[in-house]
Amino acid sequence: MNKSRDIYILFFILIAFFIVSVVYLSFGWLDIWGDGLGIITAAAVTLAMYSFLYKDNPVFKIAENLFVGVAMGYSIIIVWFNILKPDVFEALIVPVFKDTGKAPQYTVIVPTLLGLFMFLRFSSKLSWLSRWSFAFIVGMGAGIAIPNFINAILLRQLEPMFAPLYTGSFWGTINTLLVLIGVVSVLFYFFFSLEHKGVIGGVSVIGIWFLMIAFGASFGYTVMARMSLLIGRMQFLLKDWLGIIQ
Amino acid sequence: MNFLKRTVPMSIAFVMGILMAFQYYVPHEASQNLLKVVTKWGMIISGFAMFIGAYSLFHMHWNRIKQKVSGWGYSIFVFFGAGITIIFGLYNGGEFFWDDKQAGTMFDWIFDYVQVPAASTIFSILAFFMASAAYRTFRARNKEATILLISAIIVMLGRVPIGTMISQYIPIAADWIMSVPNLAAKRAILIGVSIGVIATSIKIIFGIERAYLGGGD
Amino acid sequence: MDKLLKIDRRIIFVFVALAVTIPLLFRFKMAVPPTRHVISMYDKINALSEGSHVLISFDYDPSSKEELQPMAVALLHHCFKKNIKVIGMTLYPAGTGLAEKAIKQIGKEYGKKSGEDYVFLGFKAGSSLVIMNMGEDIYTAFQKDFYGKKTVGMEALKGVSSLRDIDYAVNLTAGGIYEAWIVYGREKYNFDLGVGCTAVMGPEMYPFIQSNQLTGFLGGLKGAAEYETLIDHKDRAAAGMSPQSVVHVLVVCFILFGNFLYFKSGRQK
Amino acid sequence: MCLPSFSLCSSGLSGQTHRFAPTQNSKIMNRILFTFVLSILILSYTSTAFAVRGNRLIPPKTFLAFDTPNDSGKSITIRWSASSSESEDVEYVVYASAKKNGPFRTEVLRISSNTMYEEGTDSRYHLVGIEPDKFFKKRASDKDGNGEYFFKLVMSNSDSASVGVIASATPKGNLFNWSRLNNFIIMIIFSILILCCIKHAKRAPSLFIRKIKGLDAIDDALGRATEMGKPALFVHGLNDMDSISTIAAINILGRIALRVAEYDTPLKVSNIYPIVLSVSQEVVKESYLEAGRPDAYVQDNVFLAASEQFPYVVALSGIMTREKPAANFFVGYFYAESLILSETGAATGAIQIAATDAFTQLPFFITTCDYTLMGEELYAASAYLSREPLLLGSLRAQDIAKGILIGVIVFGAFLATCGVHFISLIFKPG
Repeated sequence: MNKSRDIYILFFILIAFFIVSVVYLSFGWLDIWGDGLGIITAAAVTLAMYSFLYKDNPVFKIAENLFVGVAMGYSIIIVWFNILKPDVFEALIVPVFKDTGKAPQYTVIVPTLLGLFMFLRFSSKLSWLSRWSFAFIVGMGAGIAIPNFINAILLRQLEPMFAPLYTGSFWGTINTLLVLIGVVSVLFYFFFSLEHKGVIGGVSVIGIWFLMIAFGASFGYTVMARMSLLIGRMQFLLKDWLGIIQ
Repeated sequence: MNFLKRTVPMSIAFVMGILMAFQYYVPHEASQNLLKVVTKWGMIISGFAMFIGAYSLFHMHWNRIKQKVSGWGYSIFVFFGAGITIIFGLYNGGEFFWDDKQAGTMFDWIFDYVQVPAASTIFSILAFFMASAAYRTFRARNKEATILLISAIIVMLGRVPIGTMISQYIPIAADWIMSVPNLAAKRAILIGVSIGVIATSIKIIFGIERAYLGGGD
Repeated sequence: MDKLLKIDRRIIFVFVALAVTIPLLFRFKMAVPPTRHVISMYDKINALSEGSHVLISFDYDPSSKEELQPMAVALLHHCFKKNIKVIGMTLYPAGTGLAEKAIKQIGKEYGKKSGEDYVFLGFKAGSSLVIMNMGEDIYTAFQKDFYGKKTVGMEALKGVSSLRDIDYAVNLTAGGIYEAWIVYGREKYNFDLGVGCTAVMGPEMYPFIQSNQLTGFLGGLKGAAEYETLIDHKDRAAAGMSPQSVVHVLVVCFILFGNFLYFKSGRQK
Repeated sequence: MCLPSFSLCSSGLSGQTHRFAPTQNSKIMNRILFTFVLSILILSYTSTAFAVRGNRLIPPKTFLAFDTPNDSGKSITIRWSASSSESEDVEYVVYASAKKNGPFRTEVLRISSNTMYEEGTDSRYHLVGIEPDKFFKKRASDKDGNGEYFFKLVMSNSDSASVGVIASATPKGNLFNWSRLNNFIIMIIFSILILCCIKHAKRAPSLFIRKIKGLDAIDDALGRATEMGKPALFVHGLNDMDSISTIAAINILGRIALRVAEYDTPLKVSNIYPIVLSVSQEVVKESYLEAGRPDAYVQDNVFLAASEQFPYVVALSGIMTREKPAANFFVGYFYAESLILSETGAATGAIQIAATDAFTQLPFFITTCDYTLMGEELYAASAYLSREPLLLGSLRAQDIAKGILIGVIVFGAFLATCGVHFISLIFKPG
């Protein structure tokens, strides 16, 4: 019985959507040759996604899988036009066969080979070659990361900590002191070589408080973020699609 | 074989790591050119790496269809979506893929009217779950959670215009939370995480950490 | 009592939908006073002279579009109005479509031409590697722009050879890429950096603001709304502030009411 | 390299007038006056030094050019002392030439005279870096080959200008950036620290780690699941096997599986990646073997729930509402789905324990779960349980680094308050 109710709901929504689309197109509120059909498609996709709120259903699943496919297809094409075509195809391959007035950049062979080796990860016999590519990328990343992180995070974040505590105003001084206490106590909380007893225990409890207040801030901001996304979608539905608000 | 499977990749990681770490301290032009060449190579390799994700996705959905796992029918839509997008992308508005990318083609239409609404809607669904969780599960079940919720409420009200209407002190309190306790905790977390990043990088260079090679030594 | 705690979550969903739709339909005005981090970013761009170069990296994909696209639009309005040359790029493949659309549309409003007044460089993979490569030489990183035109000698890039020559860079970020921009960009090549981020990332910007690694940041839709107020071009973000207020109050009420019931019913499981 | 400043010029002139002033010989006076005026006119014409209408600009006393230290060899630094007539409408202009005798036509710098002071000199000196390559074509035909550049500083406002002599320098590439020495030393020390600690941990694997409260909570939760005769559910995060969080999750799963095997409670483990799935199956199987109950291991209980974020949520929500596990463990790296998962779990009344290093998701776990392991606690727990020297050693090394940092911060802030700044000099970013 529940199932038949769901089917009725589905049909009702489909018919309603169809009627709305026909009305909007025939009255010229949405331009059929311009973006009108696109907006109707987008509205359909949006509503299909929201149908998940009622319950997990085939319409949602179809829309979701379609989206996964489209997103992957889009990435592949963009990678071709933005990376492989200008940096590999036109830099290395085209000049070998055609006189473009430019010598082929033979150095590109190295990253191209390493890039192709990555696909051997899925072969059973030659998968060891893919390790060379990963070793190159990961080793390079690790090497670059060490001094840059020491500089940009450790040293640069320590710099403001060495400011004199007394800033000239009472509240300013309190705040500087609180930041100092906060940083030190949170670092203490993530210190694992000593049992959290006595003084260290006390400091780490202060650390937890600071962490909790900070997590509260993140919590508030995350609520804000999700609600903003919803508002954006509602604006699309009410403004771009239905045109109820200006 | 062990030499090619283990020693070579570990030496590559070691040499690249040491070279790039030391590069930072050498300001000479040669060292800058090294960085330029190597990062460019890395960019091209990363471009190829994007296809690995594509391969695993398609491989998995293909297996679902082949093995007729429950709900395998939906996997067809993954191929349908990807296929259509790729075909229009390669067709490139009549100029085909060996020419420069054209603007305003069917490929862009699919992006604008399928991918954009789908992706932005799927995360906005969380807004609803956030509200339901607020009602049913966000509990001040202990001291820590209580502090967290109080701070969250102040920030939530203080960061929207309505906060000022309730009390002029709410935005001030929210601002204080953000720029004093939040700053302190986030800085400590940042420092801790960076030490972790540096430690992991050192372990990778010296071949102690090998998880990235994908196991199966 | 227990019944109230265990209501169907779909009833709550309806409340949320109403809290968002009603304020959108019956618009009541709400002042959005700009906060200091937004003002400092605005001042930075406002102080730039005509013909300066601002780099905007659109590092987000459609899933954060509703928060970051209004920011991008507001920033572009400001730059084009001041005749600042905009260099657009993205480190997310799905960011290309959104970025291109924004730059092109707003450029058209101000009569700007691609290649002359602005350039959209497109996408490159490797995030931090791209940033460093651009820091050394912008023309090796992007030999061609998004439309396949050669970047060398392009009018919009005149006087720019690497990130060092950028007058101001803005990173619109939906994830951790802002950290790469700070660590491998701002600190290595010494340019001024501002961040526009989703609200989720907002609290993480404060340590960087205090250490002067960022000149300012826009946090989520609220940040975009404040920027719209500053450039006097109120659009979607500013319109979104009244439903945002209402829905925040709703969530706060839910938390308070839920906890009230929880404690009233003796905290039993 | 450093040439005499153009202040010589003006002080020379004023000295001359002063010395001859006391003589009463009007002829000489007249001649001197004449020479003086003429010299001013000539000088102004050849633009070496002049002042008009009494509102005379006092030029800087020193003007130096030198190769910028610690750079790639593209830049030259010029430095000059501040002058007392600096104001907003007075400009400094620097001209450059590749030849000693000029002509000085290429303008390489134009700044308002009260800007670009050298840091830490209380606005007593100006310091500017200049890249001559941007203004001059590479001089391949230069026969001297030394690539020396000459600079001339001009101070001017709307109606007057004063000019000095010339400074020159040759840009050179450097082999070590000395301002980054502290960074280099930190890197070397930290590397040695990590290698030593791991070596030490290999010899003494009983390295102390503080008790992590959440681990006791795991046992309690499993105990309750046994009492109620309901299964326990272990949810992997959304990262693949190459992420540290997933490796830590596997170590924790091993411990949970061991307890579960002892208590004889069914354990369900959900995965999103095939590699994580096979590793998890291996680990759970081994734990059952270790507990002496290999027969109780059911392979299908460790399963691939889905391959995408939202389907994963849907599949797990289904399991939670249908089977109502008594204990849920969320371990690994989570994204936005954390909220829906833990909310559904809380609604079914399960005891929930989360462990994640995803700081953006922690607030939601803290408010919906009974116990949460935050950030690095996850790694510590995994090191504590697995006793692997690699994990233990690196955890200890990071602890030592943190300890040093805490000391430096407290000590540095204390000294800075007392007005001593040497700590901040040691840790100055390069």
